[in-house]
Amino acid sequence: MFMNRFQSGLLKTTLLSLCLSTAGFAAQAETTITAVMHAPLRAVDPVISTAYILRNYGYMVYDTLLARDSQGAPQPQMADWTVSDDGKTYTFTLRDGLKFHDGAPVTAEDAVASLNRWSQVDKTGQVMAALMSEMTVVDDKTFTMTFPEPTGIALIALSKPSGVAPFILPKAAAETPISQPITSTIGSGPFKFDEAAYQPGVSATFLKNEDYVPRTEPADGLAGGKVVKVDKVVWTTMPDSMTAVNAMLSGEIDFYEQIPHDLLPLVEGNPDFTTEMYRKQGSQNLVRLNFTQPPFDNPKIREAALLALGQQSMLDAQVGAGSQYARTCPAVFGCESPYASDYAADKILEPHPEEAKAALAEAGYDGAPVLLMHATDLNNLAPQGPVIGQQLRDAGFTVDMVSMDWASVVARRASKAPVAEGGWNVFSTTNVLPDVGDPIGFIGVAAGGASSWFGWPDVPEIEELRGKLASTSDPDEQKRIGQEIDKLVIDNEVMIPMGEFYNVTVKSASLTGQLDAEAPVFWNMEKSE
Amino acid sequence: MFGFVLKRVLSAIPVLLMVAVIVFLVLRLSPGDPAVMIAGPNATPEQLEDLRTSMGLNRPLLEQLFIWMGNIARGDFGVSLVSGKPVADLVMDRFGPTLALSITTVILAVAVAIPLGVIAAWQQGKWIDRLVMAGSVVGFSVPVFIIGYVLILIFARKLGWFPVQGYRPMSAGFGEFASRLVLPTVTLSFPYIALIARIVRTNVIEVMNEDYIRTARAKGLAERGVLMDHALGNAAVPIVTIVGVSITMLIGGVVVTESVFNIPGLGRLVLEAVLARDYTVIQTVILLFSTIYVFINLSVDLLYGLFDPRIRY
Amino acid sequence: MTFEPDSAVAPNAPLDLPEMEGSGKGGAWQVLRDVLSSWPARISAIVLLLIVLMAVFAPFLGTGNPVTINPALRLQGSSAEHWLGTDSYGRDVYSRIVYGARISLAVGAGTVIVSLVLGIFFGVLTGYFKWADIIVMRFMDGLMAIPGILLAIALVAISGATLTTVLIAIAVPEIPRVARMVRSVILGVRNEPYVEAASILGTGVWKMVWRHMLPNTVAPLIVQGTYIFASAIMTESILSFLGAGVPPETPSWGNMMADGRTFFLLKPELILYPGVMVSLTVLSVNMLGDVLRDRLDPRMAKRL
Amino acid sequence: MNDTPVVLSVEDVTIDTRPAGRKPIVRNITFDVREAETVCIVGESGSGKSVTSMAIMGLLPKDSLQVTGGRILLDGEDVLKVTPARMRELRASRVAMVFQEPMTALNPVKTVGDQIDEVLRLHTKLSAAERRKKVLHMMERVQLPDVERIYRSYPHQLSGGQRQRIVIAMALILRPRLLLADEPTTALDVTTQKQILRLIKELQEEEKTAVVFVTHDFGVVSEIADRIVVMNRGDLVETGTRDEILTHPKEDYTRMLVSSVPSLVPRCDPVPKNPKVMEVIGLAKRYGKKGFTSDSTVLAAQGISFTVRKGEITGIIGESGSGKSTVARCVMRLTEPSEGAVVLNGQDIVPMHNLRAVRKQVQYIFQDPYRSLNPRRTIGQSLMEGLVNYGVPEKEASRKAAETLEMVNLPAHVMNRYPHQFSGGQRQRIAIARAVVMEPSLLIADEAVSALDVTVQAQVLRLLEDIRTNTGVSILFITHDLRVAAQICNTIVVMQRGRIVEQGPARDVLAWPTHDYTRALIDAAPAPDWDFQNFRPVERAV
Repeated sequence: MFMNRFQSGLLKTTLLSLCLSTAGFAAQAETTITAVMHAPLRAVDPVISTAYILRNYGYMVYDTLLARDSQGAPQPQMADWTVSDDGKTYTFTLRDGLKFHDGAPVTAEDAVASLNRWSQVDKTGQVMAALMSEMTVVDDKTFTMTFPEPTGIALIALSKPSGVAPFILPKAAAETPISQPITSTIGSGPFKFDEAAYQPGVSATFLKNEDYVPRTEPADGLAGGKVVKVDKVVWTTMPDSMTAVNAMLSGEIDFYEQIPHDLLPLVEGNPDFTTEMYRKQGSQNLVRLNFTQPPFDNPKIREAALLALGQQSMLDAQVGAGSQYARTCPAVFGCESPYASDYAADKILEPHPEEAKAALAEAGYDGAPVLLMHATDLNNLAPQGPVIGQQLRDAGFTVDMVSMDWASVVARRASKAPVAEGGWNVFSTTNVLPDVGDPIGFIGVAAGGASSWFGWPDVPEIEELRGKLASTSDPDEQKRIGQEIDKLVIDNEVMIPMGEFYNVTVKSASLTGQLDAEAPVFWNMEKSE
Repeated sequence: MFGFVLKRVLSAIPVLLMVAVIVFLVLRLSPGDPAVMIAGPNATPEQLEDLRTSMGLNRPLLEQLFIWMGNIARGDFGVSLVSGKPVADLVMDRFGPTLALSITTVILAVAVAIPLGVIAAWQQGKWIDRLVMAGSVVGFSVPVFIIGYVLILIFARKLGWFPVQGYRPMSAGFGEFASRLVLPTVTLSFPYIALIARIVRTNVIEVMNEDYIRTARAKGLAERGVLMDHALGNAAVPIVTIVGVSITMLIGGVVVTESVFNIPGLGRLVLEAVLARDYTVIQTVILLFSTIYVFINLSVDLLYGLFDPRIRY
Repeated sequence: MTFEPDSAVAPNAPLDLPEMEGSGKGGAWQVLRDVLSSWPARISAIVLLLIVLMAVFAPFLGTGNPVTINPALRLQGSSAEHWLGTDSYGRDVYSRIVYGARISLAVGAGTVIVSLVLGIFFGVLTGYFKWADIIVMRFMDGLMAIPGILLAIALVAISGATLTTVLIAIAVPEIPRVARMVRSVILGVRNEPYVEAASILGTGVWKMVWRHMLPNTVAPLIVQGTYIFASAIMTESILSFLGAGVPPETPSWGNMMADGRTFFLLKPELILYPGVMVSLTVLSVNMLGDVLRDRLDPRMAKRL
Repeated sequence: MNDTPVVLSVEDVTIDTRPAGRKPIVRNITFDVREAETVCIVGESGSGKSVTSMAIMGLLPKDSLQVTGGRILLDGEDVLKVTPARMRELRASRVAMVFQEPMTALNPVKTVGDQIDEVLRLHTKLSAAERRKKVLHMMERVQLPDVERIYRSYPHQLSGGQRQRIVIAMALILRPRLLLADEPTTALDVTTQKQILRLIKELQEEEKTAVVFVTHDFGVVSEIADRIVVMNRGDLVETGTRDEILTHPKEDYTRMLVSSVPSLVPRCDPVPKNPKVMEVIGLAKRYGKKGFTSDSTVLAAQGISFTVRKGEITGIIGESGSGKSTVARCVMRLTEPSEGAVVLNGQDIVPMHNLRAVRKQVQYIFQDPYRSLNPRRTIGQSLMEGLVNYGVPEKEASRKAAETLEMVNLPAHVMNRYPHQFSGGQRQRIAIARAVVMEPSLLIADEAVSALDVTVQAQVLRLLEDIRTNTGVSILFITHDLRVAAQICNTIVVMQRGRIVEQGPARDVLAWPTHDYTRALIDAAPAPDWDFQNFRPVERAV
């Protein structure tokens, strides 16, 4: 029994190594991109997880019905659409030549099943499902979505680029309950997943899908033709960023998705490498207060926290002082989004310890310690705790900063209990800008009390406005509502924006053609010898 | 002999049972659960609850413990809570690199340390002895990862003799395999060379005071013969012991070395599993290490019999 | 072969008592003097003393607050204000090094105390009482079979990264080793004639353990204590490296190295300064331990 | 005066510690050894006799001892001046050595055949087959049985006597001119000792080997010596032929040394029919337990019955493995008896749970005075411990301890000292004081004088007798040495392989032994016919 396992393991290793060695020998004939991604791939369900590495995986293996171009406008990808004149019925038609990796054609049934599963998980999807009256398969290539009211949600949702994107799975896989991760890796995307070479947590290999028929339009953002120009993409992870940079410098890898900003001087100015920043892949820092526990159940004390915090220190600690890879931004939905607003900019951007102290005094803050959760094991989050802690302390808060790994933060933030019983007061995290820029999908602004994201703010006006926004299709009206939400979020301190920063991708100079998109995608990329 | 082995194997069962219980409790009492790690940062509470139920994490602790132990008794190590892959496969995938690294490290450490220790013992009090001893103290006073960084800097980056990182199995060609193992092996073996060399020295010196060494000298045997023929043979038991201890201690260094050199071994697997609260993986790997520990101790005991005819089982 | 100069001069006539240097109580002083008679030990003792003084008088050594961050001034070189520059949070490296001595010494000493106290307790229990031996030693065996560093990582993950947790996490794997050592000494000494003599004289259990058995563990425990001390400091740095160490804010040398590793190529001194401190401390303690071992118990190595 | 060639000539040799101590540890020793002659170097511990023999072999530890003066001529060649290589050549081929401890003198991880063979490998060019033949032949000459099997055996598989024969075979296989034997029989039982001595003598006569025999035991000396060299604390006291030294020692020290040697002549009469202090009835001790696979029990003692009366000194005599110590420990319940009764002052102590009352009545004196005192406690603390345990106030205990110390001829002010500041004899006195201060009715002395030099041994024996006379305590005296028993015991119990073979008044048992084993023991005792105290042969009472 044990022996069998062992042998199968050996066999697997042998197979893997054969693949790798052929890769080594056949370098001329075959082009391989070796990429160090920001996180290891350990699971293969791109729908139930909001982990960004799974989104990236999804773009390799799966395809989406619609996609956004570099301007953010929804474009057809797998499907084209028509809208009925009353604006209530959307008809989607799958284009020709779509095939899953196992050879089966992609049908409307697959699409509907996939969208159903997705809309159970994704916030935007949930809103869409709530507004929708029905989704019907018309024939193999066609399905319709019907809404009681005219709305633009269908196109926004189906082209959602990040968070959980609505990838199209085969029907069988799509019917898996969301409580159960799928293990199938059959998609219809431009790359095939090499199951044999997959080592969870270590490496994942994607082979060019020779049967993929790209759209004819040129690639633009996530839209347009997904033309694969290499034979193979290997994702690996390196637990130690020094190792990754060393490996980059000695030519062992081609692509480093997120180099720590502090290590940039090692590659900048070196003609063998290019560094690139993709604004759409930027992130927003946010601080979240727990509305259900003292002291932040008191609005005045929440305001003191808002006053205490400022953005520049945090960004300095994350990417280095005066770095071009970060900027302060008072907008809840990000400064690149259509909803960008500079409401209360000064209050948000700069720390105001004196005013915060005054607010605290006014609120009668008793000096009870505020429990700040500090995640230590993620590069982007590690600097946040100390900065927030110090700013709060400077403003007269008593801060009890508890350092833990991200898993513990995630577990503890779910607790609504008082601090003494395992609860919390403050935590911080980051979200990518595409997610942040979507008032419907952005979890940071949901304010439905107990049902909203950890911290559980309860501001009914915000929920009302978000509902209204979802059923609006007029861009100007959308913008107005969005800015209204921004104001309410800040006034109630639903979340506190802490600035935007941009990860930098380092590539070997032979690698060209990466698209400016919301996610790092590998089609259109070329590797010269 | 057979009876002895049987007895020792049987006596390992309660030890491993104890390990299983300790590890299980330590893990399950820790905050965080794999459901949140699977569902990602923005999952809803309901979704998490469903996931937990489907993974069996909502059952009473004791029930989970018994289910797990029952499965293990049947040879079923379960599936990884995060990747959904069978744990046995994951572990086997990662076993090769760790095994390779451990074996080369032990070989290098023993091959370097024993001559060093013997020379130091022979030249006791002379400069070479002092040098070896001082070196050995320095050997355990520098953290492994610093040694690793320095070696990478010199031998991979500046001289370009070896790759910076990674692992290739033997089947990818010996050169591929060996070139990537050199630096990690040297890094990891540092403290063990230091440790083993000093134990060899101490024991050889101690043996050199024994009456039978005097007898050997009285026969007219030269010092080199005394050292190699008589002293080393008698110091073998403690040397074997310390080599055994070194192997069982190796894992701490392995975790670090695998991180520094990006070797996809068990150390990294377990570290990642801890961060992701992938209970089944952590439990299995620790149980595996404990089994190896027990097995190594048993082998060491059996080796005693090989080196010392007085020990019979 | 050993020649006892003692026996060469020991007289047998009843009243011809040899004058021995030092009184019996001077035993400890004698050991200290012997140990300090060697140069490496002397230097090690001085280095350790300096580190201890540094820890004790940290606030008076021109240090600032070691946890105050100032991201605008990160990664500065040495200056009049920041003697050793600043780290990636703009904290003063010199102050962190100096305060770091407190943490490292606390980790070392704390681990030694915890593991020795519990180790002695279990060792005596299992060495003296057969019933306890069977139960407790099984538990100890189990604990020993778990790789210490993994246990430590898991323990830190349980209770969160605090100094106490880390200390316990480092100490727990040491307990079985100490317990085994104490147990073996107690078992060995049980049949010593003087222990039997005491039992014949009606000495009770605890008096017996305290007076006649435990003193025999002192020498090996001192030696083992130095090893535990040194390895605790090392383990702390490794745990920090693996992200399971004391809270990142805390100025510990391990943390500083773990933080500094990103800058290994750019600003190697960030890892070098704390690295040198750790190595110096561990080196000194190991060196003292070695000399002590040679002085107290040449056979110690066998029981390691 | 003698024309046989001189093999070894030690001339004015001085050996000093390195770095030099206050006084060299061997000073200006001179003596000769001729072909086929046996010279015994006699002295107490610390006399420098072993160091002298090591110097002859060139085996002094280089970093701690060195010869600072004189010459050591071996067949005219000064071994102090030869090169190390030449010295190695001489060893085993010209001068060989037999050591005291056969248990440790052989390498435990090599077969004994291989270890003898090594000598031939080093010094001859014989082929493997020739060497083997020669080794087997030599093994036969040292009267080993079943030589083929023993050739393949490891040292731990052989008895002490067999190992010593191996060492002798190793020493003599190259027919060296000189054999140095450093206390070669001290660790052996008397019967084995006798055989080994005879063997050395025989081989010596065949090969005309010169023998230097280092020993502390005048009994052995009187058996084998042609000439005797007496050493004391590094000085040569006197040399002379055996008869000169034994009958007319010139120096006081020699006189004292010789007269301290106990002889087999029993000195004590049975005590009158005093009340019984202790009666042992049918005592048995079984070691080990029955396991699943094998029955590994060993019967260490069985059917032991004897009586100790008030004021009586009862000796239990036997060789190693006879079970005599087991009996002593069972009587104290330091070891739990398996069967039988031990009636102490009318009470059977075997079934008792609380031993406190018993322990006060019986006290024990251990063999090794270096290990029976806690090195970390002062003499006073050790002496008072028992009293304080039994509720005597500190002051009172201290006073009693001081008194008892004076009783064993130690000044009361040594109470504050630690054991390491005393010599072996002094420590044994302290151990005796610690037992006596408890005012027991029975003292058990387990080989209490075996580790002591003869002169000290005599003093301690006298002390024990005095204590018996003054306090009326009974003593159970365990020893392997018939001669010591003869000095002090009223009654003797002889044990062999766990059983009593003979018991009775000392005079009767020693003079008219009825059991073969007792007779064998008496025969094997060195110099049974010499009355050392009186410097003359024993007058046999008929």
